[in-house]
Amino acid sequence: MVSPILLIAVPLGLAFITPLLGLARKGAPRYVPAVAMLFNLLVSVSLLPDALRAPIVVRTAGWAPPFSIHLVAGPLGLLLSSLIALIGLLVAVYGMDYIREGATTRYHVLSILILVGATGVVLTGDVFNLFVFFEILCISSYALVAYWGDSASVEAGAKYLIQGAIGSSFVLIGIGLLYGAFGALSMADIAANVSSVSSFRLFVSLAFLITGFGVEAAVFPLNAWLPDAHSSAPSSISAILSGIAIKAGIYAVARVVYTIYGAQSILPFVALLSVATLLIGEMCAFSQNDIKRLLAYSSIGQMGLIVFGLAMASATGVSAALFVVISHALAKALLFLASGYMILRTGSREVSSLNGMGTRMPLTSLCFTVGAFSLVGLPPFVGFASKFMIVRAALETADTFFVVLLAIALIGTVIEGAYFLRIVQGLYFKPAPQQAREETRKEPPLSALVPVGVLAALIVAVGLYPGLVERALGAAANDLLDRDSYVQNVMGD
Amino acid sequence: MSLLSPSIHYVGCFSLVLIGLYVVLVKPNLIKVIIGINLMDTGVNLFLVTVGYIQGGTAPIFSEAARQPEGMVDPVPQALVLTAIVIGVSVLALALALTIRVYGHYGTLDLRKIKGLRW
Amino acid sequence: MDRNQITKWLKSPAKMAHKYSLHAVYFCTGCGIIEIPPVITTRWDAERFGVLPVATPRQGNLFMITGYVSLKTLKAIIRTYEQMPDPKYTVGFGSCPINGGMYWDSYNTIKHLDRYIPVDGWIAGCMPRPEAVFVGVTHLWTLIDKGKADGYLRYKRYYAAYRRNQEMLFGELQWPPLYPTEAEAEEARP
Amino acid sequence: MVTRIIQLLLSPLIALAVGVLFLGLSRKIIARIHRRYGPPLYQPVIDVIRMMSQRSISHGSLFELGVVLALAGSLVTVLFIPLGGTVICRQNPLAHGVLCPLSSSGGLLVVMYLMLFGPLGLALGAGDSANPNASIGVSRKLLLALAYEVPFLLVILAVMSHYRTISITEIVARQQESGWGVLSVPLSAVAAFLILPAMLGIRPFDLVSAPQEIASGPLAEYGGSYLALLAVQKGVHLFVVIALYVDLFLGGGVNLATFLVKMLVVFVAAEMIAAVLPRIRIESAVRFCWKWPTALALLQMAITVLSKSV
Amino acid sequence: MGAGAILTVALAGAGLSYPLGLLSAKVRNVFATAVSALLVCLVAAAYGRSGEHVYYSGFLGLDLILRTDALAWFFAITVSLVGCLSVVFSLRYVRGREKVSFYYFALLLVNAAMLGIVFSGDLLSFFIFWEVMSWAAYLLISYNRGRALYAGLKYIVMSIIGSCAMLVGLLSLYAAHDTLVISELAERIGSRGTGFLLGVLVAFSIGFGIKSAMVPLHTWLPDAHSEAPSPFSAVLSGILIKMGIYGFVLVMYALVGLKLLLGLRGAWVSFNSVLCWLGAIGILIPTFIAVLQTDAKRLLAWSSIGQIGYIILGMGFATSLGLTGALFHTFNHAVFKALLFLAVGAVEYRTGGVRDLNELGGLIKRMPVTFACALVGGLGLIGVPLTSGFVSKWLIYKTLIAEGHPFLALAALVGTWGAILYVYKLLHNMFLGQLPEKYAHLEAAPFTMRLPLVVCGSIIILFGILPGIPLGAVGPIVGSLGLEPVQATLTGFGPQVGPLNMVSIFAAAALAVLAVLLVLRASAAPRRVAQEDSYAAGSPVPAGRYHHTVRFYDPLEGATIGYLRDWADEFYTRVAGGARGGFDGLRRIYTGDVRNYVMYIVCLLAFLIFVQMVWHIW
Repeated sequence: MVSPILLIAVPLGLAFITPLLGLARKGAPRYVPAVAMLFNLLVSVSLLPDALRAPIVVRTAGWAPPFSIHLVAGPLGLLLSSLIALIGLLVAVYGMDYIREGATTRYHVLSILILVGATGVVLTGDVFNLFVFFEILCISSYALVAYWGDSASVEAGAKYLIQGAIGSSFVLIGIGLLYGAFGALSMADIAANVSSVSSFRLFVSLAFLITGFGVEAAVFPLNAWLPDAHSSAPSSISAILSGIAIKAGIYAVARVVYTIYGAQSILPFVALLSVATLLIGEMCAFSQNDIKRLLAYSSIGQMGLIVFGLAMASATGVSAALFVVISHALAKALLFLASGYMILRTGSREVSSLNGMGTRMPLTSLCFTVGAFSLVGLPPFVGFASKFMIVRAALETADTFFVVLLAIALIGTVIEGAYFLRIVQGLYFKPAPQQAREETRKEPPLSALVPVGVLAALIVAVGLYPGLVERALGAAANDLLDRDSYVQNVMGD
Repeated sequence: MSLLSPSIHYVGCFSLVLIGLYVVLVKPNLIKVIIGINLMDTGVNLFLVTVGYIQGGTAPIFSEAARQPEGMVDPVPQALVLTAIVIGVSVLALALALTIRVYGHYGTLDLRKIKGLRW
Repeated sequence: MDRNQITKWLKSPAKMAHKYSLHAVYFCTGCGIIEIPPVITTRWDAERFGVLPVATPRQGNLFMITGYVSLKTLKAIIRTYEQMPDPKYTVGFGSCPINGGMYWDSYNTIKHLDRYIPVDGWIAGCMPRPEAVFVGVTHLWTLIDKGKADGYLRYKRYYAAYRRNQEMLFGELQWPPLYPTEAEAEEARP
Repeated sequence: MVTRIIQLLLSPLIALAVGVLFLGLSRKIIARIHRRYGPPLYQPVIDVIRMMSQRSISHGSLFELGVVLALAGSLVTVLFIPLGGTVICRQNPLAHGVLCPLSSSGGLLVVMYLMLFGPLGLALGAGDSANPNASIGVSRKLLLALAYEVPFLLVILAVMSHYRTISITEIVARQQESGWGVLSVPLSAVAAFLILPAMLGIRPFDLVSAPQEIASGPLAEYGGSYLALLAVQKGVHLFVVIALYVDLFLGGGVNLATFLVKMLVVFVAAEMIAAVLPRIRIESAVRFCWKWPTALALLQMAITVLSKSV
Repeated sequence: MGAGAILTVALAGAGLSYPLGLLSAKVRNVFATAVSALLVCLVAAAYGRSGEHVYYSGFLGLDLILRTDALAWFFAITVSLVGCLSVVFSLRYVRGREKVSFYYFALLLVNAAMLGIVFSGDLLSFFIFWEVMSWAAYLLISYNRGRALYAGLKYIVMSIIGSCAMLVGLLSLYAAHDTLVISELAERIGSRGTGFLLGVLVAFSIGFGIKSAMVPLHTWLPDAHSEAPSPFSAVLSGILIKMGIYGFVLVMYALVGLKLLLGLRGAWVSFNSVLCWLGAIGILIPTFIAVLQTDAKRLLAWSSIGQIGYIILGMGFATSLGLTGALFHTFNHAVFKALLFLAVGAVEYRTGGVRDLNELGGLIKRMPVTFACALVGGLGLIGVPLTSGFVSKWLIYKTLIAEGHPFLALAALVGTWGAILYVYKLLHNMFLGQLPEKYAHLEAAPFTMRLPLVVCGSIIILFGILPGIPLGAVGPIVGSLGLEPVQATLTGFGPQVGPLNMVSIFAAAALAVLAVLLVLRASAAPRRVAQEDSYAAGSPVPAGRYHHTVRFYDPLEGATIGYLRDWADEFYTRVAGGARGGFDGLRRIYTGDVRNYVMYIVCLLAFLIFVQMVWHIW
């Protein structure tokens, strides 16, 4: 059996030898991310069946968990790391041709680092290590957001950086408080002792951690950086940020709330926040005119849905939320990747510039449509299954509070339908802008078509046969909710 | 080692954090904001060190056999702080680099004028 | 009804019905029409003879041209006449349709109406009194009885001539011929 | 079977004869009220014969078909209306002297729908005549129908609710047992009488075929035999409407003679009102129909519904 | 097995039509026609079958089931018939336009999804097919571009609202009873209180009401029906909105059941009566709005809303007579509305897209078959005797009178008069009157367009004279829903329902027509005249400019136009406009100044701590 630590070590090593490869052969670096992520994908998927039986705990330096830095490759971690590797692989393939200008080698290094950071976040079992991986993720994304170097991306990068830095400081304060209280950094260890400390002091640390990680998770009102960053980054990076980075943030928040603190009682409050996030995201997206910004706001809305599912604190709710994580990662990555070449083609990010794309880039438009339909939640795409699960979970709580929130959340779905389907109409049924009338049909290069097509195929496949992920979802939800067995597994022997 | 014990260390580091936060919230100059972030970072690092510090403790090195672990300061926070400082420095470097680019594009560092992205 | 009447009814009901059901199209071209309201209302009550004004030429069988006929009006008169279903009877009312009357020297008034459409009878006078109208109607009855009110047949028979007269006046007519003219008939005959 | 066939032939013939007679009567009545001598009673017959002998024009097959539809529809309607006679056996009114050949094939609802054929056929034919006067006339006709149909439906519904049946024979039978409808649903009877001129198309509601404004409206292009048939249709329609009134409110007739007498009374009353009124405009007609008759009929219906539910 | 095979054929047909279209247009056309015709045959062959079987076990932990029974068959035959006719009609209609393969794909997909809906044995597959139908229809509505885009968007947004409500409803049922299989739900449904049941029914009613365009949820329909391509308008109006009716029947009768349904009443109102009154309002107001329309398809669209009112009115009464009438009227309306939309489509096709009622006229001279069929359809819509529409409307009226609701009956009957007004306006303004000069040399509609029209027309007449044929199929449905089936004979009804004998009416009418025709033959043969030869006070008539259409019902318009507005639509539009403004304002919280953003972060932190201090949430 391969050790999960390779999931971090190998890409990290590859990231650092990439510049050297670049020195040796000019075109080489652009293949490295794909290789790294292919490796990660294979390893995570092969580990997943084992993890479903029992989490794989990896200790470094031979110390037992409370003292060492350790990795916990549970069902949730490996599920997410597979997702990260999958999206990462597709984006890496896409990035081969998409990134032509600028410091390409550094782009590839940083893109690996983002993914490594995200993988680390979902696999680690140590709070401070979580912070470190988080910073790897954040810092490389600050840099990548500013990759194009034009005024918008630089500004977005700077703003993202400022907010991210504040968030990191908060996380650090929270970790400090935790360490002060328990003298330990292992999540399992803290979780085992959490009830032994008076609640207010703990709550302050919880508040700091939620707020700090929440910045990356884009929960309202911490999400102001998101539309800027997602819209200004290169589309491949937008796909990673939207598909993976914020999921890592939400994973961190969930781990903190569920596993470390077991703070189920603050969840109604989180549910309120989530519905606010959802509505604000969808409403802002509705009146957007910039396609990437629109997609970014829509991500906020979807995050609201995920947090809503998580806030139900029931097995069905959490697994529904994780299903939304998967469906949103697939669909949003698809949308960003597809729109990337459309934007490149038209040179404009106006929604109206996508008009008539259906004849100019038919396959890309088709995939875009699949993604949009999936996000709106239309069957037979994966978005339907995930939304169906969310609604089912909310109604199964039989709690009036959640039913009312669900009704409000469904308004968000309606708004989402309105703006996405307007874009789809534009793709196929609106005349192309004047200057583009004479353009002939021209698809993006294969390196872009393949990822987009694979994503679309996955959306349809999982939508038609949700059994593909369903088992992993249940186990992952259990991983998150069942503190005792988590503690036992990690501290066990 | 109580959190709210009347310890000047905690007051000091949290005032640093608050001063930093104040600067970030109030000052419109991007450089000043970055300075504020750095002040916060420093405060947080100080706090981390303080968490592991024991009044009158010694370095956690078993140089003499008589030394008991109880008298030693906790080494873990110091390791954490080292990491945090490294991270802080890299963020600072990136921030400053971005600041230069922002100035190049906007010709100003006034955050009230750097509003190309909004809504 | 006397016995004579009944035998007539039995012999030719259509003719009798036409006699006693003269639904009139009053073509009010000039001052002549001023005498028609008394004719059809309470004072003289033409309805008791079956004479009734109708709204459109399609419904009537009596065509009364009441007053002078200017060139422009003639066009409408011809059109209206042609739209009436056969059998139909035309009566010129007053002296103007007969010979131009007081407009005898006008450049724009028709002096001989019967050159353009067949006229079965004339009621002279300027104005003819309502009594004269009744005299005209009873005269028309006798004409119908004798089969002499055959204007519509003449129109059909001599259509080419009538049409030529009309075209001499107006040039090319705006409507197609009602009956096949000689030229057309020749064309139709291979 | 033989009775049935005889009835089938008889009732349309009665309708034809009486209808045409009524047409003449109406002209005579109006003339007398206007202090004229007036045409003979059989004048419509002369007119019809005269028109049949004229060679009509045609604008197309629908132009002809419309007339056929209108007359045939009106004639068929007659078959559903009991024209006098007493019901002895409820289950089989046919065998016992009610002159209503098709009483078992529908009821009031069918009659209401069949009464559509007249206006509809005329409207279609007139539409095909491609004359704007005809179109305006049809537009007026349909609007007027809508106008009087609201109170008329209320009246019919009130009667049906009162007697809890949709069969006319049944309604007639119930009236003969327990008093006329004009006593049990008086306001409906008044409302129906108010809209009677509109349904008959006589003054003050003759705006559909107003000869002076729109050249007799739907009939503008009709002449010859078609006009003759339409005149007959008008008579039959007259007959149907008045027969319906008699059946619904005056208890039908014990036999055909009483039935016709009742019809005559209703018709003469309606004509006498018509003779002294001028023509009103379509807007006024609609406003009138939706005001007084509707209010009365609504009131009656409310009373009926309440009294039945209590 | 039958349902599975039918759905496989339908879905495979839809899926294959697109790639085939890329190969060859002709092959695709033949294929699409063949598939839709095959579907009619397959569905017809499934008559009388019943059964359930699982076709997909374990979709999100639920089993998906197909079910065949009388109700499903009745709707399936309607769907496949109208679907087939519209495909045949499309052959010429869309030839030479853009995205034809896509058009066929979407059209066949909509039909397949509708078949899926009616054959669904559980609510989840019902919902899935429902959604597929919704989005496929949205793509087709948008097909015409221009204003169609707005219509499509409006449709899909309202449709999503309805789906959300339905989703809540069906998952509430799942949460309560732990199954979504209809037959199992029907057994367990009584175990919860009436309040819960009412809530679920209201949620479903919103979904079904939006799809079936029940007032006041109808506002998507006029836009969508008028802007969609005409063959698809026929599908939309003929069968797609009937899916809402199917849903109502399914949920109200098959699922909740009669006994529970009638128990849902308060002191003053019951669920049924609310539905009935909505139906009555839906008859009255839309009918008269239809009278005022000048766009042929918009007129028909409003008329569809009115006719749906009849169906809901009949269905809402929960009596066997009413339900029979409603189901029969569902079929009838599908046929004659499809016919009318296709007829308008044929005219639109020949005149180059003109459907403004003020610009057409006299087309009977050029397209006599189209007119004749449209006339039959229009008469059916009015409900003239000897058309099938009469029998179904008669049943509905009879219900209203028998149940003692004269005011509802008044609404229904006045609606019929409104129908006369708009049907005549439609026929007159398009086909009668003066033929404009520009259309003087118009060709008749092509054969593939006339064929569906003639088929529909024959069905209307046939079932009008022999209503026993369709009523024989409706009877078992009513029986299976717990009501006593109406005793229908081949020609109408016996005395226990209220005597109605269509054949004798037909015979009498035929005799009368024959007699009148004989009289006409005896008189002189008429002389055909040209349309210019028309009475105009002796003036020559200008060719084709002598057609009275503009403000055809002027007095009515003047009197009622102030009241006959689409209040619901205005309200929704205003809400949507307000929401847009609100959304735009809300965006302003992202001010662009990073210090504000940091402030938000700090505020959340402070707020969390504050909340904990005050309320001790943890």
